[in-house]
Amino acid sequence: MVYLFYLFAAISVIAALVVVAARSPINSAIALVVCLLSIAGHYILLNAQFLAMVHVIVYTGAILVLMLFVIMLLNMNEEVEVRKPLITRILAILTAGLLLLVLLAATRQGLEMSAPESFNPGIGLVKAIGMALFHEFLIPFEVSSVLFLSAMAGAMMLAKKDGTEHVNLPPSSEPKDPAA
Amino acid sequence: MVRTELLAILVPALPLLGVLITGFGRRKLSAYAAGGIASAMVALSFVLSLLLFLGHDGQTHIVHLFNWITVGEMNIPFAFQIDSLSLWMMLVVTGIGSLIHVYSIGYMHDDPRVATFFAQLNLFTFAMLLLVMGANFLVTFIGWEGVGLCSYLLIGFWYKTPEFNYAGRKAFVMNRIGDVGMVLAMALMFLQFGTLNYVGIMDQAGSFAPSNPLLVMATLLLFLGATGKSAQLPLLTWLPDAMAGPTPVSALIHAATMVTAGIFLVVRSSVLFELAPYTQDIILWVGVATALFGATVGLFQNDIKKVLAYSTVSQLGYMFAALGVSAYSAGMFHVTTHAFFKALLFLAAGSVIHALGGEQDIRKMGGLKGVTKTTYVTFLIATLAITGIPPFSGFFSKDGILASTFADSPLAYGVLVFAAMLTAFYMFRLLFLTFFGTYRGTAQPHESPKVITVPLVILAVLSAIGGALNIPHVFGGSEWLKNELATAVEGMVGEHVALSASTEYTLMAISTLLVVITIWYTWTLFGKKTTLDGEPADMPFLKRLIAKRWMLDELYAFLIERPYGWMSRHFFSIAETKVVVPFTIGTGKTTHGFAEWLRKVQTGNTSFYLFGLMLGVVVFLLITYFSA
Amino acid sequence: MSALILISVLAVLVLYLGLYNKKSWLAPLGILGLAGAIVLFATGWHIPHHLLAGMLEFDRFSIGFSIGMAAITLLIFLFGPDYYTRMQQHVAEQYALMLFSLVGGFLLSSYTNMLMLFLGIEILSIPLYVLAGAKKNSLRSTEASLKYFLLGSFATAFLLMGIALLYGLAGSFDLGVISAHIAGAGSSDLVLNFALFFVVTGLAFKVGAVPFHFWVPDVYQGAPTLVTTFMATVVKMAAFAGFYRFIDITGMPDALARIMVLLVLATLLVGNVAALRQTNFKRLMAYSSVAHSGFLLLALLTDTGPGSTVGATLLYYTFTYSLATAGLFVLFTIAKRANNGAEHNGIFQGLFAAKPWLALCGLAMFLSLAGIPLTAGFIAKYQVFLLAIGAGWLKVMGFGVLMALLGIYYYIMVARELFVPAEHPTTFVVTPLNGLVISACAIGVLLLGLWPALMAW
Amino acid sequence: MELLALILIPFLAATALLAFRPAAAAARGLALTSTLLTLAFALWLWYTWTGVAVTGISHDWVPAWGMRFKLGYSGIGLLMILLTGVLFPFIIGTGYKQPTGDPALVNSMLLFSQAALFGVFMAQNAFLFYIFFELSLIPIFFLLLFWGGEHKRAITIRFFLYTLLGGLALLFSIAYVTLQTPLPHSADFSALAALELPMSTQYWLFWTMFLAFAIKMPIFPFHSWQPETYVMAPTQGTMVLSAVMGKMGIYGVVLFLFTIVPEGALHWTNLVLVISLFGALYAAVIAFRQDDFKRLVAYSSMSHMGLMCAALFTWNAYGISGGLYQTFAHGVLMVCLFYIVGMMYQRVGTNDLSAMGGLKTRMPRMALLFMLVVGNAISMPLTQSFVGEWLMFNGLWQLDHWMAVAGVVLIVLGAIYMLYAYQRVLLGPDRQLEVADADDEEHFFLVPLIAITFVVGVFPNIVLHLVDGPVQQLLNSFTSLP
Amino acid sequence: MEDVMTAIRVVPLDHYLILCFLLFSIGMAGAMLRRNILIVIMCLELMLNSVNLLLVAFSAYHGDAGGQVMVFFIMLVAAAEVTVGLAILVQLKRNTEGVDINQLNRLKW
Repeated sequence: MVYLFYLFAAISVIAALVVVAARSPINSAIALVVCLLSIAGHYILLNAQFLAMVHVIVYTGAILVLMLFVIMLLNMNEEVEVRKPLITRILAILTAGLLLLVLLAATRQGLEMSAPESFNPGIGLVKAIGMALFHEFLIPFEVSSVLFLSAMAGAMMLAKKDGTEHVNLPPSSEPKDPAA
Repeated sequence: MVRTELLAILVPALPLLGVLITGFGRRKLSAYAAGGIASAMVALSFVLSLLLFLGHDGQTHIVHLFNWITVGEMNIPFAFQIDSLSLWMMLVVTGIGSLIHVYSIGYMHDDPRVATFFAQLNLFTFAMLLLVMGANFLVTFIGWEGVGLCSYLLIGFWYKTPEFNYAGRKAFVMNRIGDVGMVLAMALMFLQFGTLNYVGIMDQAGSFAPSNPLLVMATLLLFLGATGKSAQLPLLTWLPDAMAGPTPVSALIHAATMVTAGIFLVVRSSVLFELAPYTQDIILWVGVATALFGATVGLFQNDIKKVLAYSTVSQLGYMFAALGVSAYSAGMFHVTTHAFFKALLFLAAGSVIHALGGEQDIRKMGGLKGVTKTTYVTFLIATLAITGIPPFSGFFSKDGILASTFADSPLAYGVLVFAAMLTAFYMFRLLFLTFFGTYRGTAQPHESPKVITVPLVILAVLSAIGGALNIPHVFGGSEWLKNELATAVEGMVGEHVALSASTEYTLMAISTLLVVITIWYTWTLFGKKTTLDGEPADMPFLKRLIAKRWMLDELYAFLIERPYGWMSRHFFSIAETKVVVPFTIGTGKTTHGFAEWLRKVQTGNTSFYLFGLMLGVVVFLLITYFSA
Repeated sequence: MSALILISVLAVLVLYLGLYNKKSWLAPLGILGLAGAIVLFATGWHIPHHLLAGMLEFDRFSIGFSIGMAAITLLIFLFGPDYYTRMQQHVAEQYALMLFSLVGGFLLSSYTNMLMLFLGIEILSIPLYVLAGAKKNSLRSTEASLKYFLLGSFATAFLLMGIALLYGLAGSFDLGVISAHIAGAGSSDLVLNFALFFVVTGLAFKVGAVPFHFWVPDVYQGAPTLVTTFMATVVKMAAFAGFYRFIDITGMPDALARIMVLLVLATLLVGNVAALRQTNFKRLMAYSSVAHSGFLLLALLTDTGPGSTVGATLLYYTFTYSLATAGLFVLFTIAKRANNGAEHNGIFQGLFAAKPWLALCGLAMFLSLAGIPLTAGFIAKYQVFLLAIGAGWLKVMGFGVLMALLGIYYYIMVARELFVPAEHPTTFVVTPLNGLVISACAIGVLLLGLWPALMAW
Repeated sequence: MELLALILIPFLAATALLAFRPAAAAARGLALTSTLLTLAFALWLWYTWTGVAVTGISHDWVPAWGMRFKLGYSGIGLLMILLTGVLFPFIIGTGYKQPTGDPALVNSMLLFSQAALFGVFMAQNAFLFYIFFELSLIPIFFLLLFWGGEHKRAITIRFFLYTLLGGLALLFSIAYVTLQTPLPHSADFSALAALELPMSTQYWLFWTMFLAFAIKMPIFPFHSWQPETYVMAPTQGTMVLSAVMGKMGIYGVVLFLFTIVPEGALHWTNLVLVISLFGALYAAVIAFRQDDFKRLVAYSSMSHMGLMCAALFTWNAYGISGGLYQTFAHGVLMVCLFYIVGMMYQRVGTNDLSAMGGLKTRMPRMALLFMLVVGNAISMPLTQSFVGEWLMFNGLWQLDHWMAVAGVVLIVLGAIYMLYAYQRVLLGPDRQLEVADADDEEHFFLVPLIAITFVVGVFPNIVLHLVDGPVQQLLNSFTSLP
Repeated sequence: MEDVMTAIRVVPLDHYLILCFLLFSIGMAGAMLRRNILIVIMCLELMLNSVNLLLVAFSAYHGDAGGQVMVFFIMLVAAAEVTVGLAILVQLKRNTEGVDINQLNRLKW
């Protein structure tokens, strides 16, 4: 079973790299699907079956479909993105690399956490999650409805076509700085 | 006592009243009214002084008016000290002063600002009276500064001429330099004695050992003040320039009264000076050097008033030489006689100038003795007095000084006698060139009116017989003035000339003889000349140097004036506008530059923002990591 | 809690009204609801609520902040009808989104669980992303919205990473447990320090601390002025309330303090210096917001545990800052309309001649922002001074003083414009309601400055 | 109640002016009336002075931070109150002949600053002091910004920032020392004076406090705002700045440094003395060759302030009393001098001295007035300045002979530049400039001021007795220092 | 569920940490590297998912359901965010005919 972890890990990292590197948005999206699916695999490995299910449904089922939908809608499947200048890319990779390095260096110190002796295999099940959600985490659950409402209302408001003219102000409508 | 107090207050108050009347009424009063009021005030003052003097009992009276400055331990009263010294000076000031006031009525009546002139003259009298009457250094200092200001105002009375203004400022600033010493001396004495009252200080001074460094310092600083006011080396160049003022001013301020303030101050503090022999030596030699300096420069001056000015410098040097050898009475005596004959000289010179319509150059005079008889006679008497021909007043006073000096330092005596010969030379040169020979000018000479000549006559009388005030013992006199002053001047106690009568006679004979020979020599040079040769172009170096007044003015200009002006300009143009202000502005500009840069960092590029955000995270993580 | 529900329901109600195009009812309803919420909060003042499995806690701090935020929102709603006169569509949505966002603010001021912190921040932010782009036909608005969205999401990712690590270490999301864990852990626990730092990053982004401030000027400028006002005031208050709640439990370990000091210094420096050369008023206010964040962070820095007055200081500072900022933005809108939409600082010219009272109100608010005595801004800064000096951060404070000086400079430069005669005739149209809002803000700022005890608890 | 009245009268008058913007005559009348009222109150306080410090009002403000609305005055404060009370009617009066701008607004600004200045001099709480200290700046800021001369914006801002820098440093110090007081904290001066701060703290605290006052006075090298500001400012602004606001620095030194950080002050005495005396000499030298009349007076003011500051640090009764006394003298002098500068500017149209000269023929009355003022400026005895300078020299001498020499040299330099300026303005050949002589209104303005200088010069004790007690008290507290 | 226990026992927690950090960093790099806003959003999702994975791992190791609930909420929020983000993107596309991040350059300085 342990190899499964490394397999999934490899798949997710490679897929993530492809997301970043792919030149076409479609390819990126597909790589992201792969990556997310492999993460779902990790969830199963970690005995979070319910979460794995939700993950697949929400991400691959909803979010990614939405993204693909947008890609289609905006008609940019053919579009090939212009790369950024080399120096920018190097700097970006350097920064991310440094972040990784320093994080890894911190973990080398080790978390004071060993595998539990007794393991409750039930925590990942629907029942356990449900109990937690509706007892301990009831308030957040209810409050998240506000979040959804606002996201919904907002998205509707933005996405709806008003039919008004698009007025683009010139880049700099303010007068010159007299002090400059 | 009440009478003394009232009189003592009235004496300075009357001239002050005169200031107010003539000052406020300067538009409405006629020239004669203003002059009359001013003269009356001073004359009244003189009468009151005389009353005080006659009623004086030889004691020291303090007339306390009110507490002036009270801070902490310091209590400086506004008080007058009435003793024989101040009384004597009051008599001299108001006496000579009233004569000169009267004289000015005639001399200045044409000037449009005559009332202002009298107001300032009265103000001067007031200040001079405060100076001599003050019961402590600070009250004296009021007068001290006051006469300086009046001197400034009166020198620059004809303000339209820039040179006159310059002369006024020069006088004031040089006096101020002396005042630095005066102020510091006062601060020192206050710290040491806890009071500035003359009485208090003189009482306490006795407890100090002679040559105590503090006393030496105090006396030196006081003497610095005196050099400024009395035009001693090195602070003397202002006095000749001060002749820019109207002639009565020269007579009153720059000959008879103000310039003797330094001598008065030293005599006033004689106790201190007695305890500081080191200072006394300095005073002696400064006096001797000044006497010689004044006399040499006087030789080649062609401005009638300038000659007299240098003569004043020289005579003041004599007085200081006397003080330097503790001959206070001789000094004071010379102050008095000098006041008589020098005032007379100036007034007579003024009369001549008046007669010639403003001409001051002696090369353009000559042969006036026939035209201006009174002036000529009085001038002659004064000249005889100043050269020390017996029995004129100058002989007695100068002889006292010479004798005292000889007892102390024969070398100084020698120099002073030499200076006396020079004095005789330039004074008679002046006399001969002015009144003898033939007239070389263009104006129409005429004798001055009575209002001018009467004071001349009075002064001439005084100059002639003034010596009677202090006839020395060798002539059977009683040294009246000395005895009178001795009640007030404690330092005078130790003053006696340790010379035998024969030595004194010999000394008198020598100096008189030398002076007479010099006069004869001068007669041969100038007496019979009808025309005046031009100055030879190739004067020897020394002569040229002397004619240029030893280059002292040039030296000051080179050493002080020009560097100061340069400093003033460049402190501003370099230190101020190139360093201090730019530093402030620069800080602002740098900040603005930085602000501009920060503004541009906000590129609007979201990727860059992301990059910045993440770079921040990484940097902070690294810091956390490495500092753990 | 009831106020929370009230505002949520109110938002839904407003949305619902929007369906019926009852535009004129929206603001009154919102104001009524907000007033109700304030009353509800106020009645719960003395009763400490420890609510619902340790998710929220309504103590004095949170109630104070909640009332403050509701009050500022109320002021903004008062300004709303005038601001939205010309807009026909989506007005209800915007009111509702603001209310939703306010709910997030309430949560941030009262959370006791990291999950609620996360939800609070999201509820606060997501409506804002939309609101920033509410001027749908303006590219600037959209750009602001997108920038805010992108940067904000990344900041959230960092926040989440921090929460996850904390969870990994402490085994719980509860602040109490985490606090106990931090207290027990050594200061050299790198992962813990990283975790704390990640959370701080997420929060620092919201308050606009340097170097997480890049969004601030752009979004403030691009967003509709009303939204900018909301962002600069309510959102800032909420973010600092949340920040405080988190910092308060950490006990400020050295590693965190080190980071916080750097944040403070950088924020003070950039906020104040960059503002010097701003000519666009909204950007200027954005940098001013950053600069004030620097002072507020300095106050946070001194929070080393219970008994400190940091919470009260934060409330006073943010509330008075919000008052002044809100008033100035209203004034700005008036001036902007009078100048055909220009946004530079010069648009205030001629205000004193035309509307002296408003100009003086504006002056009071500028002076308050600058921290001149007798205004609330001064008292606020002084409190921060006292805190920082009391905690021994003398040098940091010294730097703060210098930066405060720069702050005074740029506020005064704009305040000056109020009194400069206009170059060309401008007509300032002021509705009574706007005048009321501005006056209320100015008077509030002065009143609180003269009598700071009004807000002591 | 008188204390509150002193603040409220000008404040209300200013508010009324701002609110109703009356016409010129009414505005001036109102302003003048209110300043005369405050003068009456100030004189009343002076008349009833018994030598005991007075606390008028004490009201809690924010107890937690030691803030307290506490007004009162000691003799030193009363001196300053008197100065403010006496000078402001004249400063307002300047506006009649030399109007600055819209009288309602200008006078309103001036009155606001007067109210704040009274507050500064009456505050008995450090925090309150600071508040008034800063508030006094705001109206002046607007005065300069809107009615200043060339480059007004840049110079005003520089001035403003510079002074604020000092102010904030002061605030910082106040916050620090307040926190050092025992609980409950108190920022009352009495509580702060009772503090015994450790030496190491006093060392730096001295400078953070001194910075504020050094800039305000100003003394070298914190003066770079001053000459340009004075030149640029309208006459009334310059008067307020130089005659009254600069004195806040002197007052603050005594109030803060000598009571709160005496050991720190003692430790830095020599340095302060050296920089202030150097600055005094430096300014005096610069003043000599200035072509700009106003700038010349500005530098002369700086020179005087340097001497005053040095005198304060002599640690003896003469220096401190002299310095405080001189604040009064200098205040009066500055109003006179700047008024004369303004008169000349009005007539000749420039401050350039080289454009003047020979005017005495045209304006003899003016010449007399100016000469009387010059007499005061060069500290002639029997004018006010002399007493102060004499005391200051005395104080300096008691401390160090060379410092005294440096100080006394100032009277020479002062004579040099003032007389030179007098000559350049008035003396010399008539240049046929068509100028009017000083008229009755100008006499009405200058004569009382000149009279004050003489009256107080002859009877200095009427001012000195105010400061005598407090200075002795200060000195007693010094003697207990290690 | 033996396999799960095995996985937890055999795979050290550190490995999960490393994996998550790796994914997080890749996501971050991608966000900076790419100009297509859609892909930037994808990278964001990547980062969020790495956090999710970390939480699940911690949850398993702690034997606490809280972590999984948190993940649940994160998913909800991510969904909401993406919804809004895409809506804004659509708006942008309407205004500028593109989704290049460099087009966002009106607001600066």
